Amino acid sequence: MNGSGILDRRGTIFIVLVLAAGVLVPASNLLLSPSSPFYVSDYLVPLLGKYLCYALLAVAVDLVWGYCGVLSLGHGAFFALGGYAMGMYLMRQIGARGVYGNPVLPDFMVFLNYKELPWFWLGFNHFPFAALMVLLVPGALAFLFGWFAFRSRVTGVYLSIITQAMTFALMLAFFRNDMGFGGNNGLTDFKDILGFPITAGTTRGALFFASAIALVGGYLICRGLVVSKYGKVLVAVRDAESRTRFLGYKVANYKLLAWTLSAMLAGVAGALYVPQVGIINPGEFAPANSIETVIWVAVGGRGTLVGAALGALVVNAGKTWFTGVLPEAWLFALGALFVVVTLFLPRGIIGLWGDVSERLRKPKPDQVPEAEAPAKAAE
Amino acid sequence: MLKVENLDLYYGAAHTLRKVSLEATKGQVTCVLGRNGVGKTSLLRAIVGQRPIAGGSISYNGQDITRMRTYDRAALGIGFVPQGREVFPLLTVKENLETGYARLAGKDKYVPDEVFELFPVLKSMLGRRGGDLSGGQQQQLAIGRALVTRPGLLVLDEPTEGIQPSIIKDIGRAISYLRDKGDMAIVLVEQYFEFARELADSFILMERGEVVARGDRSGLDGDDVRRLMAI
Amino acid sequence: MSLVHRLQTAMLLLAAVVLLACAAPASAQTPAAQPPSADLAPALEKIAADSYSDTEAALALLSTSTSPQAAVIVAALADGRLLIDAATKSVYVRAADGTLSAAATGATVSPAPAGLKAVRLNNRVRRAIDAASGALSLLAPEPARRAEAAAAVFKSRDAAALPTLQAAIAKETIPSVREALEQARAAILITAPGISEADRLGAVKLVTARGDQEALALLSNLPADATPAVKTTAEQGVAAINRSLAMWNVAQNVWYGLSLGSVLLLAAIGLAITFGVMGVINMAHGEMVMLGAYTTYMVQDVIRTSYPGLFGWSLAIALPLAFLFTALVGILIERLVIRFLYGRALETLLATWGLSLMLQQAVRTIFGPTNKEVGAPSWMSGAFQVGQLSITYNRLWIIVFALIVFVALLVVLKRTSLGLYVRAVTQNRRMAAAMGIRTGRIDALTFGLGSGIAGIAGVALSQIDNVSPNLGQGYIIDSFMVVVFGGVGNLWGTLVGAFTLGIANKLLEPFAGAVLGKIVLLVCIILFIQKRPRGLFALKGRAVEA
Amino acid sequence: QETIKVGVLHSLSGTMAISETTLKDAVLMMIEEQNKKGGVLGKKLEAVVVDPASNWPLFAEKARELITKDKVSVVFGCWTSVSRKSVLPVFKELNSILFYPVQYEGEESERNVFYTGAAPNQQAIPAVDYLAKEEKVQRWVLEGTDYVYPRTTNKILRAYLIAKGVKEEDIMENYTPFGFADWQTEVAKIKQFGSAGKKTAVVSTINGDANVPFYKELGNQGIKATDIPVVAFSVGEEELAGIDTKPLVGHLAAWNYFESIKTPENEAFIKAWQAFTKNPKRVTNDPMEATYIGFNMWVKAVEKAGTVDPDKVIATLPGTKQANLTGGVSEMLPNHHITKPVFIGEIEDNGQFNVVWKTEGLVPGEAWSKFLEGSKNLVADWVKYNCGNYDTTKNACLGATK
Amino acid sequence: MEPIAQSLLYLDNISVVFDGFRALNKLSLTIEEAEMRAIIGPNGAGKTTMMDVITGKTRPTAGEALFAGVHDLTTMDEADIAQLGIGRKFQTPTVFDMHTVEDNLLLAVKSDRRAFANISWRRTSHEKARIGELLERIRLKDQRHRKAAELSHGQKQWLEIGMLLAQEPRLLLVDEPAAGMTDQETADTADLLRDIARTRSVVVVEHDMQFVRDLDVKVTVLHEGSVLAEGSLDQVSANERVIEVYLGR
Ligand SMILES: Nc1ncnc2c1ncn2[C@@H]1O[C@H](COP(=O)(O)OP(=O)(O)OP(=O)(O)O)[C@@H](O)[C@H]1O
Ligand SMILES: Nc1ncnc2c1ncn2[C@@H]1O[C@H](COP(=O)(O)OP(=O)(O)OP(=O)(O)O)[C@@H](O)[C@H]1O
Ligand SMILES: [Mg+2]
Ligand SMILES: [Mg+2]
Repeated sequence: MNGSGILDRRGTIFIVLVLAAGVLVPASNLLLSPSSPFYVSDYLVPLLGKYLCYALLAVAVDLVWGYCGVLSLGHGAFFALGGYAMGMYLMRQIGARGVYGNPVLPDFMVFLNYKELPWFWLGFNHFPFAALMVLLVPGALAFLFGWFAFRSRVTGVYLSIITQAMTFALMLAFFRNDMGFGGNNGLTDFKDILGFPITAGTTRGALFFASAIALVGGYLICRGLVVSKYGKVLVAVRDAESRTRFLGYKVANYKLLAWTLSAMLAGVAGALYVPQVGIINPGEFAPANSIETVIWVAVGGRGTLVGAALGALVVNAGKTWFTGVLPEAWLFALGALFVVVTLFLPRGIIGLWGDVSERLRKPKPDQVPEAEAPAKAAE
Repeated sequence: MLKVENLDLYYGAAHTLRKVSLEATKGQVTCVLGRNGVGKTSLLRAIVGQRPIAGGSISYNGQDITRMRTYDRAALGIGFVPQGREVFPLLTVKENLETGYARLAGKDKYVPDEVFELFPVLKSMLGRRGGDLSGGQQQQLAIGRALVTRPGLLVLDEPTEGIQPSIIKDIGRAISYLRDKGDMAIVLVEQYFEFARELADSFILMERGEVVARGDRSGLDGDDVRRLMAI
Repeated sequence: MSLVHRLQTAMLLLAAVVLLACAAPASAQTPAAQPPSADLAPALEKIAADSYSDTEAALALLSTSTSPQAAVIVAALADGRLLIDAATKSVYVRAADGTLSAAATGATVSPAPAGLKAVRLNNRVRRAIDAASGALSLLAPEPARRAEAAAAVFKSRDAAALPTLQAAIAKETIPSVREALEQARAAILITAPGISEADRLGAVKLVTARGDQEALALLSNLPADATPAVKTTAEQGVAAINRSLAMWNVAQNVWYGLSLGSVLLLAAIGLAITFGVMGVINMAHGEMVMLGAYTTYMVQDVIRTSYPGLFGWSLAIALPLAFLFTALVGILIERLVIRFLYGRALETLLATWGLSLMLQQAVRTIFGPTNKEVGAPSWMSGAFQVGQLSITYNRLWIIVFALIVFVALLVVLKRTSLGLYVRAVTQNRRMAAAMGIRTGRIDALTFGLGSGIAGIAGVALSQIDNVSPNLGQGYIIDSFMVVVFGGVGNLWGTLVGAFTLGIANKLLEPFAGAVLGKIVLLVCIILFIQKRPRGLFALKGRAVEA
Repeated sequence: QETIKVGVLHSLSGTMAISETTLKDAVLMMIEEQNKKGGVLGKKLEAVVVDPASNWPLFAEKARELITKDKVSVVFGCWTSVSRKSVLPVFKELNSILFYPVQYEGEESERNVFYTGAAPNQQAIPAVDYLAKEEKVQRWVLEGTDYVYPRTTNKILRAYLIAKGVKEEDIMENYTPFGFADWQTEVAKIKQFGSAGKKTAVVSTINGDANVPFYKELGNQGIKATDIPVVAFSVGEEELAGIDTKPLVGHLAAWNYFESIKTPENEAFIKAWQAFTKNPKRVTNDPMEATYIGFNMWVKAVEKAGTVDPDKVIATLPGTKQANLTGGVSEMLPNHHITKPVFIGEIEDNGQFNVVWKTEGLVPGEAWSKFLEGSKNLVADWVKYNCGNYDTTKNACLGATK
Repeated sequence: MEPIAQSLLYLDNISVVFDGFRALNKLSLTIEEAEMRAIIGPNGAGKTTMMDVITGKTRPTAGEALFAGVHDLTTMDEADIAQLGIGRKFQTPTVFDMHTVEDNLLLAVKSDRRAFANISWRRTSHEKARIGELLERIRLKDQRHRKAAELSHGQKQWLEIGMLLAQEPRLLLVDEPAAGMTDQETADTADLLRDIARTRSVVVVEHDMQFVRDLDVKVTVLHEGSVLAEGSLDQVSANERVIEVYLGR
């Protein structure tokens, strides 16, 4: 079978688990009494929702990195742009309930003496428009960026570093107070979404459910792509880009499609993330965030989609937990986790599954073949 | 000199070499023959230490080198010309040759004249990067590089691949010259049968990871060999 | 104030200064009592009140005082050695050796009364002190002090100092000091009211020749009574100065760029080895830099507490130690982690990121999260002028240092067998081993070398940046940018890349501002990579594509 | 035994750890001391420390964790404005109490937050007054990091200066990014601006790490305090501990507390702090004092209300008085800000500040600036109006604030 | 111009210079429809470089390269050239290591190369049959599910030949197909190529004279970047210069 169907066993289990969580978590939060052992607290719902968004982001990164060999150190930018699009919608929803009571201008604009809404804020009071922008803004940026970069055959670390430069530049830009996006403080203090109060349990539950659906949807889209022949070409591009060209494939187009799609998924993840954590600010553009995303993928298992999602979950849950129980030493724990995973789980956490199930099927000699390919300089 | 006994080698679960034994002596050329994919390259890589083995032993000059690291084996004098050339692409031709100095004492750190006699093209391209050379030039470089180390055992994996006929003849002459000097043992994998037949003092013939025939030069003309080399 | 009166004061002042010039050094030596000078009394009274405006007023009085104690008092005030007894309202001077004397007479007082406190200073008072001591030392015997005094007067433009200045100019033999004195006079002539047109014109010319910002300030703030002729000459002067300053400005920005470039180079050059040559995406590189900086801190700490005399040498001592220490850490990291990851370049990113988190936290745990003070030895502080170019010593040294490191590294990599083996190992580890190269040792040495160089970069960066656990984070992105921009695996690329980015940044900054400038630069890098997808010094040919 | 939990929400890693870790330790010290005195309401206090890691969304998450999972009664935390903004909705939603101990840009008053750091009128404006009066400054460089606190503060200052008759061309506003390290050009620009013949000063709202290289560059380019003084609002003893201050003598800072102020309370506090951190050189600073005041106010309010119930404590807090460390008595105002003295200190060569000026009495913190167009009509009064942004012209509480 | 339009490949005066070194020197060559041509020449003569020029990997410094009389190969990118119907086997076998043998062939099989078309792709029975056939031909049937990385050198050679066939190009450029093969396999490869050349054009580079003899086609000898001799193998083997620089004595 070698995984050519859209749904292999691993994928099915993954989807079932995510969907089950999507239903059960909000349900137990809303329906059960807090004393019940199965009660999911108000604190956990948005937290888990956040993880789901991260997982979607990781899946998006894995599509381009794991399958297409494009190591993006700038996916945080697409995530953040999607987040900003959503944040702008949520800001507009505040209406006259801001501290200055201005019906049109968000608070930060009032105290920066804006007289009217900047043009790029227009339309964001309509949800459909905002939702469209969630897809279009990261998509368009990615398309533009990819169009140039892939056509110029920028590859390897060069591509990685310019993606980093991109997100870094955006970060600096969004930090600027004059950009009209709230500067360092970003957008926050949201009131409601689609007319529902954002802090209500039901809204939280709905957002959680939406995140689960988005994750499953994103997974299915990516999975559909990678098992198709298109996906095989992507892998070919990853391993021997120029050889693929000699077979007549327009490599740039293949990359561009995956790249743009991935950026849009990242945008969706960002858009769902914002209402659940309640803030979007330029820190999301920080290169370190993008690097971390890549690390989730690596921890989970690059090139496996499910692994990427799993990695995002594990690392972030670890972070939440460590920062709570080991506030002074959690970086040791997290750092050690990364080192240990690299050294002992070369194929990530998901590789563990593969190893175990393989070992159960056929015992193999204790010989471990050493790294095969001669290392090429940094690429 | 070199003694390989009952070698077993796996790729993952695939049992690729089964109890392969081989001997090479000073002043002789030992040929390893066999069709594509029977395990010739795997055998050579095990000898130079690039592949871990699961069973069997390798000794060199009476010393057990089964568990020795690649570079220590090289330091003992095992020179290797791999299949696929593996020149250092970004080093110049000169630098490629100089990597052979690693095991040499200070006074020996020069490129022996025979290298340039054998492959004059290398001399004219000393400053060019290895990766820029043509395929055949790279192959010549790979052989020359191995000779720089003044090996006591020279392990050659299809050295004539991609080389123009005249130079193949030269290489043949060179190998017999080296053999006749008497201070070097040579293990040669070769598909080009004529070439092998002319040089081989002894041979082993492999089939699916096993040695199915062995003998001296005269054995090469046997029908068995011809049949087994056929498709 | 009538002219006569002014002349009188001037004469008095002149006399006082001449007297002072002879007496001041003597009185510092011998605390022999002087008869209390009548004109000191009001000044001391004001000082005893210990309010800033009173002290300032007192200084004005002191600068015209005829008493030789005036200079002593001013000097003591400047150093915080002027003490008052709040109860009795009396003022004392504490000499450098600790002996106490009455300010008014210079008579030694012992035992010291209890409850003395130093006269408080603020910037306004400090400025008044500068002006007063400037006026008082225009005729000092040491040329350097005279020059300083002239500069102080140039700044204060204190018309009262004019007569003394005239006297000083008449006496002056050293041309450079004379020029300074004349410029000081010119400054007064331009700003003081009621100066003749001819004098002013001469002054304007003199000041124009000076050609710097201060000259510009002087010329563009003529007093109301300046005649049209003076005004036009000044305007021409302003235009001329502006023209030349514009050129100097470009030069200055290029210099800043060079200096920023050298910092980038230092930060990146270790990475050019671990990443550029070895192919390890070394996210812990910044932490190596940080460790180097902390080594400097440790060295200085030991020196400060145990061998204060060696402070001037602290950086020289720190350099080898930082190199060794970080190289050792690098070797450890390589042996324990990185060596299992060759051939899996991308995973080195993950592991080194983890290591960088751990190193940061380790330093935070050991040294605390706050900045550590790393001082600058005297040869690293201050600035000098080349024309209108102001060059700071620390930046100059850093540039020199960066270039030395670069050349040394180039020699190691190009001229030693280590360099050859390193490149062989990274291009094909398996084959390198088959050639007899001890790959493990080479890897460890190379990573150690890269880390060690990062460490000595840390020594240099400790001079201009925070020494805190976050130090490395600030440089890691820029370092990667430089290495990649220059072309991975090419040391010259790193050099040219660092200086190009540095200079471009500094040329952009004045127009676009620091934030926009940086954004523009990043966008330029992105566009540039489109043009040259393998960096500035791209390797070409089959060798690369294969 | 049952305890009262106190949340500590300060970054212990990342860029802000450099400043915030101290405050975490300060809270821990005060809790320890309070427990020695028998705790609060007969119960011991228990600190719950988490690390939001200088990551703003993580602040919100951790705040939620503290309140819902750990059930803390009060939280001491945040440093940057954005971290406060990020946790605000959480405190509102879950109705808990945050004490915020850092000077900030104002323009805010929330029911659940108590601001014990300085509002702009308690730091920026007095500093400018001092420079104008004492140093006769006529030309102003407003140099800041590009984010909301400097932007807003400078907006207020600009309006204030212009109202005082300073000309537009005598004000230069300039912003640099976070963590800016190469100050050569900026400092040269300041030097140039300052050589126009009028007395010039720099009002620095440069944030965090960027200060050290800034001051180092000032020293290198030979800008002395007597030429162009710099007054900073975020450089305190802690920051100076990382710099060689000899070249900086005379530069200024405006704070509501300096370690060098000699009062018995302060001496005791410093002693306790150095004993607690087992470091005889450890310095104290203004946000620590703000934490100290806030902590003690909370203790008093809880004792008075007899419960930790947030509503009751919030209602009790306004009017609570607490002796500060500089000899006065600060009071929590109905706008949830406190009264504070303002000091101007000059940097000394030992890394401490010499107080050169102070306000007559205590200055009440103003949530809304009179110098900003949008907020000049706003007042915050949680006692009278139960509103943080009451529009005195419309006589209405704006927006949705409860 | 008449003959130009007719010949499938037309190279005229092609020069390639690498920092001063002339790898190709005014090389001219035409290949007709359904012609097979063997190219021999010393190492470094420029044979591979010539193929690089034809497939768009290397841009000539000067000269003209036309395909089917109309397509200017010097301005097109690799993918477009491949889509015109020029297929290539590299000197060192290059296959997709992480793909199975079967998928390697699948990627090569003639089909719509556009990205979107391949998303909604279903394996057709035609493709299946074709791949089966090819696997048979290159004798890798047993290895079909193995990763290409695990193949031996010779097996990779065969796989790459298979991929070339799968593309069904109009012009096949085959760089040293027999290297690393046994004599039997070499002969077999010759058969295969002769077979193909009945309908398509083939350019073969090889140093194995026996193989070239088996092909029995016109031979072009390159030397130092230009044509040294042309004719049947026997003719060129008799050429003194050819013996001197290439065949040896
Ligand atoms: N890295 C590897 N992983 C798994 N299997 C491998 C690997 N390398 C080789 N093999 C398999 O091992 C067997 C022997 O390969 P080897 O390269 O030794 O053959 P060979 O005799 O040298 O063939 P050739 O003549 O084609 O070079 C082959 O079947 C090959 O598929
Ligand atoms: N990028 C380059 N820089 C310098 N020289 C190059 C470069 N590429 C190729 N060459 C040189 O061009 C010449 C032609 O190489 P080419 O690979 O075309 O030879 P070939 O005829 O295919 O030889 P072989 O039979 O050995 O494969 C060689 O001498 C080679 O060294
Ligand atoms: Mg082989
Ligand atoms: Mg070739």
